[in-house]
Amino acid sequence: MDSHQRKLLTIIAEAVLEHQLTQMLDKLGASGYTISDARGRGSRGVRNADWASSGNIRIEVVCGEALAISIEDYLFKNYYNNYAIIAFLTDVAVMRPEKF
Amino acid sequence: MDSHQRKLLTIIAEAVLEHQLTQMLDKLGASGYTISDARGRGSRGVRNADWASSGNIRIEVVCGEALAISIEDYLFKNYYNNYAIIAFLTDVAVMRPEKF
Amino acid sequence: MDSHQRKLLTIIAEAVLEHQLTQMLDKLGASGYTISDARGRGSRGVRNADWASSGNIRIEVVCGEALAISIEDYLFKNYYNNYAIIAFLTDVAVMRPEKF
Amino acid sequence: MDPVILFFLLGLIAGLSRSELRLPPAIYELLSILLLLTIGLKGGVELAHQPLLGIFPKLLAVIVMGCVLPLLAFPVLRFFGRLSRADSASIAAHYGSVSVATYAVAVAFLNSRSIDFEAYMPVFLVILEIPAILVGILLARGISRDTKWGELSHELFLGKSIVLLIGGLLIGWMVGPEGIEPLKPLFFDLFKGVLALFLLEMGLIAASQTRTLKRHGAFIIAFALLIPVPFALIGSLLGCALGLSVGGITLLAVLAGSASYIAAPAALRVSVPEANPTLSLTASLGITFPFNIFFGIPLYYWFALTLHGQWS
Amino acid sequence: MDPVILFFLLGLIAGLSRSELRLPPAIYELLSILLLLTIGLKGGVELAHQPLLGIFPKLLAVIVMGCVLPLLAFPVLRFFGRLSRADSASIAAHYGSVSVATYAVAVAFLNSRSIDFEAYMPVFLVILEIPAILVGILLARGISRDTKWGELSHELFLGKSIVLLIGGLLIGWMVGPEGIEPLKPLFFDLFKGVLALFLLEMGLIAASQTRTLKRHGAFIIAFALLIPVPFALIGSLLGCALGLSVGGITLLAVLAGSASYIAAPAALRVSVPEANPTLSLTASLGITFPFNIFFGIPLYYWFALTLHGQWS
Amino acid sequence: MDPVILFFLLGLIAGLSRSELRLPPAIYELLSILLLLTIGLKGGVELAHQPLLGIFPKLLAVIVMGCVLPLLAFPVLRFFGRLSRADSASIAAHYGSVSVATYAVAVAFLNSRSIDFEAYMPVFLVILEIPAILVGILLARGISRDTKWGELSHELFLGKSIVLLIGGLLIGWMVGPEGIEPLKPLFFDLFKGVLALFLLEMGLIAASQTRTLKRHGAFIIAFALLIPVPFALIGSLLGCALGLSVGGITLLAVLAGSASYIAAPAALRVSVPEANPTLSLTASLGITFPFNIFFGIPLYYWFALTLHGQWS
Ligand SMILES: Nc1ncnc2c1ncn2[C@@H]1O[C@H](COP(=O)(O)O)[C@@H](O)[C@H]1O
Ligand SMILES: Nc1ncnc2c1ncn2[C@@H]1O[C@H](COP(=O)(O)O)[C@@H](O)[C@H]1O
Ligand SMILES: Nc1ncnc2c1ncn2[C@@H]1O[C@H](COP(=O)(O)O)[C@@H](O)[C@H]1O
Ligand code: NA
Ligand code: NA
Ligand code: NA
Repeated sequence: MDSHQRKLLTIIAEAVLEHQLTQMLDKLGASGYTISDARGRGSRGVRNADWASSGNIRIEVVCGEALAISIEDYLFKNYYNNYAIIAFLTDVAVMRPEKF
Repeated sequence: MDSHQRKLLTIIAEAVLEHQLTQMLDKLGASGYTISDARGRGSRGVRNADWASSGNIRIEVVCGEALAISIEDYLFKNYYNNYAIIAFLTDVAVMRPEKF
Repeated sequence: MDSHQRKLLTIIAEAVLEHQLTQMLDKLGASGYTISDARGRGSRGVRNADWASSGNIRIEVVCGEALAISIEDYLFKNYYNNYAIIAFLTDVAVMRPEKF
Repeated sequence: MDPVILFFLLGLIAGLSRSELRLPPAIYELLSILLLLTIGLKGGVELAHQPLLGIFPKLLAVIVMGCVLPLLAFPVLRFFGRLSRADSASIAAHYGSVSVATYAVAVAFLNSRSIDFEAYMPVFLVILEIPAILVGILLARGISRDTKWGELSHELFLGKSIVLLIGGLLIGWMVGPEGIEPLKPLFFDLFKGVLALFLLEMGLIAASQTRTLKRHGAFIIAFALLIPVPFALIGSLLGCALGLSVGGITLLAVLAGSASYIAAPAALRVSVPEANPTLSLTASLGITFPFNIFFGIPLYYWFALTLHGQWS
Repeated sequence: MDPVILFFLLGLIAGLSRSELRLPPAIYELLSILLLLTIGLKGGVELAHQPLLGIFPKLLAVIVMGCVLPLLAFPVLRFFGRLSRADSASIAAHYGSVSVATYAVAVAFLNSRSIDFEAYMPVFLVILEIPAILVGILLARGISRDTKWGELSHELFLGKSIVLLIGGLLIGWMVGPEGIEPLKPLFFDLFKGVLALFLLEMGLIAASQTRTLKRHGAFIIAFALLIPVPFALIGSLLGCALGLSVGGITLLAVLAGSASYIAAPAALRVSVPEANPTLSLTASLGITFPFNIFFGIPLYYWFALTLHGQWS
Repeated sequence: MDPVILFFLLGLIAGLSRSELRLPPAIYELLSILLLLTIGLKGGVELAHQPLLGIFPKLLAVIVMGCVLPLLAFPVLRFFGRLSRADSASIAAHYGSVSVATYAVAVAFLNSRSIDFEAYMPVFLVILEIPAILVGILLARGISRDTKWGELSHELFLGKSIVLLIGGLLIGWMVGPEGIEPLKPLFFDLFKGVLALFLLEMGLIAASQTRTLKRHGAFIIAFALLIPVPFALIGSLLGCALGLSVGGITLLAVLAGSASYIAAPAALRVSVPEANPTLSLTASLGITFPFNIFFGIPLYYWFALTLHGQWS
């Protein structure tokens, strides 16, 4: 079966942003997203998930390159300055290109 | 040290499939897999993990390309029509090729 | 906006190693890391997270290639023989290269 | 109103106004494990007093009811609702099976009015979970070879709720009233509090279910509101025929009129995957469950009072 | 010493010596839900006895206090501490708002001395959570159009603690003393035990907060140790002026002298993101909370005794 | 049979028949934290009545036993079982150390027979956790410089079970019988219920351990079934020599005859990583634990009765 190139955008952000970020993804037109709970360390210190709001979430979005870039831009403009958040982009292959 | 190319297949599926999917991986000959809990949104709506069976799982398999494709085929034939499930493939490099 | 190549090193290891591994990452100079809980199967059997220490953790580190390799070497020398642990490397693109 | 129902209302309102209140899934699990064990243990202790032989014919009658209910629901869904065969069968299975949470609220309702009921009602609860699911699967697929009966019966008989109910029943029955004493503080004294917290979470879940309601149209809402009453009437008539007390009739009506949201969804997801799971869950959790705990239980109690009066 | 405080100490020591002891986040959630509901329910049941009209003027006075406290803290932080406007406003909001855990420890303190307090104290607790946060946001941004008031009021009025406190109050008030009986074993009898476990976890969290202390320098430590006392004094004076009992004065002092670590951080993270969240959390959780439960509460009780004696 | 053991059986059967029943890990944590604190608190309250000086020589004797037991087990494993040095040392450490869950079941066993035991038994429990682990590590590596003694002692003395047991002991001892009153509903009244749920989960875990049994062959099964009895005999002889009561002798026998599955696995994983962790865990959790709670405890009680009768 054929496989098609897409991008996987992974966002790691403080848990308090979950609602805002999923709303943003809906608005920008992502076909879906997957979230899991995480903890970590970065430039803003240790986030050890001792209680819910002190943890991180990990959001994955499979999408086209254009959308991935506009999500990253949105994050850059609205979140990178003030929140514990990172994002990175990977190449992925999917079987059902119409889904993403 | 040398590094070797393998594929990372990531499957995101409704949690109720965990047992079936791991059995399938065992049968198809995967050398291992890693599972974590997740939630998300897709074409089949929001799956918010409010209670166990309403959530998703995220399965990762590091394997050769052939196995990756046969797993994807299996998913396509058996699950894509009726279940909330997606899968995507990434290139990864590993140090111990004999393990995967 | 420009994007820059980095490596994403993913480590899956038994949960009991969390403290040791994060200390190692701090020492080797990683700018951060993200951890989530996982379970799985590999050559050392099923690790089903029935209770905390029987599970796995999944550590992600975004970093330059050199650091990624020295972490892998460290793991190889200190952990691969005696612990349930795997690692793999992916290419990723990031927007803020100075962070990683 | 019973305080436990107010907790459901609190959860419902919080959920509908999109409050950030959430119970962690692990807590939901703990609460449901406690409820299932409590129901089982209580029943088992009561059964310890009693000759068991007499209940077998009753069990048979109850199983027959469990098979008949989905057969009644199916044509309604298929022909009036114009739903697909799979969806009709799946919803029929949900409504033929039972809801443990509704049962628990009904028990609390009876307790607070000091109304006794037969010790073997939890056995009915266990027994009624399964037949409707089997009938639903048969309705969806006929006696097809495709169905993995092995997996299915594993799912059905070894599901969480069956194991805990039967386990509780057996333990209660084996240790009897004195043996259970040291377990009472956790399982019996906390029962209502645990039920209150559980209903708080159920309210939150029900609220999130109602969000998908509009997608499914008016028929499913009407079905979920209207079918419980005739089903409960069937249950109370059977209860009467079996010579149950007012409390027993009420509970059998509740079992008949309630819809499963644990055992049935899990089993049907595996056996009839082409059925849309949100359809049946929205109906059962988002409409029928609230309807039953607010209006159904008092109504079915009134059925029981009336019918019991008639007969005796 | 009260055993619940020893549990806090145990957590603190375990945390400081980097023990691997940890309570799962789901358990922390369960315990805080139980505490909030218990406080609400208890208050509601008490209120059921009473005419409600009389408390409105008092509520108003308390709201005014909630607005004034952050206005007092802000200049101290801005000019003595030389903190940025956003950080000063954020910390001021935390200290104007209240800590439910400190309140719960104070209630346990009064209970163990059999000192009564006014039934409407939990209403004060609810009421005091919000105004200081609003004032803090205004201090940070002025009446800017940027602030998403919709989102903010959602965050404030539908946050977990408000919903559970108000929900508990209403349920308790509706069902009254008899209705609450079956819920007592879970919500009332276990109260101190639940508080003990909760404080164990709070000790662990406080210990982890102290690790970031050195980064923030001496001023923030001094502020977190010194500001509770004058604030509590303001609270006890107001309590006196409102004619509260010794127990009531103590609790109002505790509310004034305690700093929020749930509602305020969440609201300010969304509305004043440029404020450093660890700064206010370290102060409130790492210093003020321990200070209050070890030294503050007995001191504020002594304030209450002395002031109450003066006036009457 | 004691109902708590029936809960273990329920978990075991559910696990062996691959039921989907599972307790969330967070609940397992909560239950074990409650058990550890309860055991500590109860012991502490009892100790508050007593002169402490007398128990030091006894503690010394018990520590010596904790060092001797792994030295007895090691040669058996190494020469009869032909296991590697690391594996032999690791298993020896597990069996020299103690199982808190087995101890808790034994306490329930004695309680339900109204048999008293010495207040300082929980101190023995704490004390016995550690020496065998140290001896095991020495057996594996000699006094090598490789061993990170700092990390190891951190792991040992600041592990969850030690911290909670000692913390509970100290708190109980400081607040005494009256101070503990308000904590009783959670920690004491719920004890048996909490233990029942905990054992349900232990049954599920033990069942999952038995799945890896066949891989390890007959020797390890025989070892896990046979070693507890002589070890328990040593424990009861020591108990007798120390002049303990029947209850105390039983508990010391249980401590000697039980195998650690929390502290030892964690410490050995870090210090002797080349030992296969599933080997010792399967033996200790999958075989010795069930053996002890079904057969061991009554047997050791009989040892105690007999020996105590002889001596006095
Ligand atoms: N180099 C990195 N690799 C992986 N995750 C990171 C890295 N840097 C930061 N993170 C994650 O992103 C979160 C926010 O990062 P920061 O904004 O740098 O504090 C951290 O809590 C980590 O979970
Ligand atoms: N574009 C996407 N990116 C990331 N995850 C997705 C995406 N689409 C779907 N998913 C995940 O896959 C699950 C099933 O998707 P679906 O079958 O489209 O409902 C969803 O619940 C999401 O967790
Ligand atoms: N091929 C694989 N793909 C994905 N995860 C794996 C794979 N092999 C092992 N793992 C994960 O790594 C852990 C340790 O592997 P092992 O050391 O092979 O037992 C397992 O418990 C799995 O979670
Ligand atoms: Na029904
Ligand atoms: Na305050
Ligand atoms: Na032992």
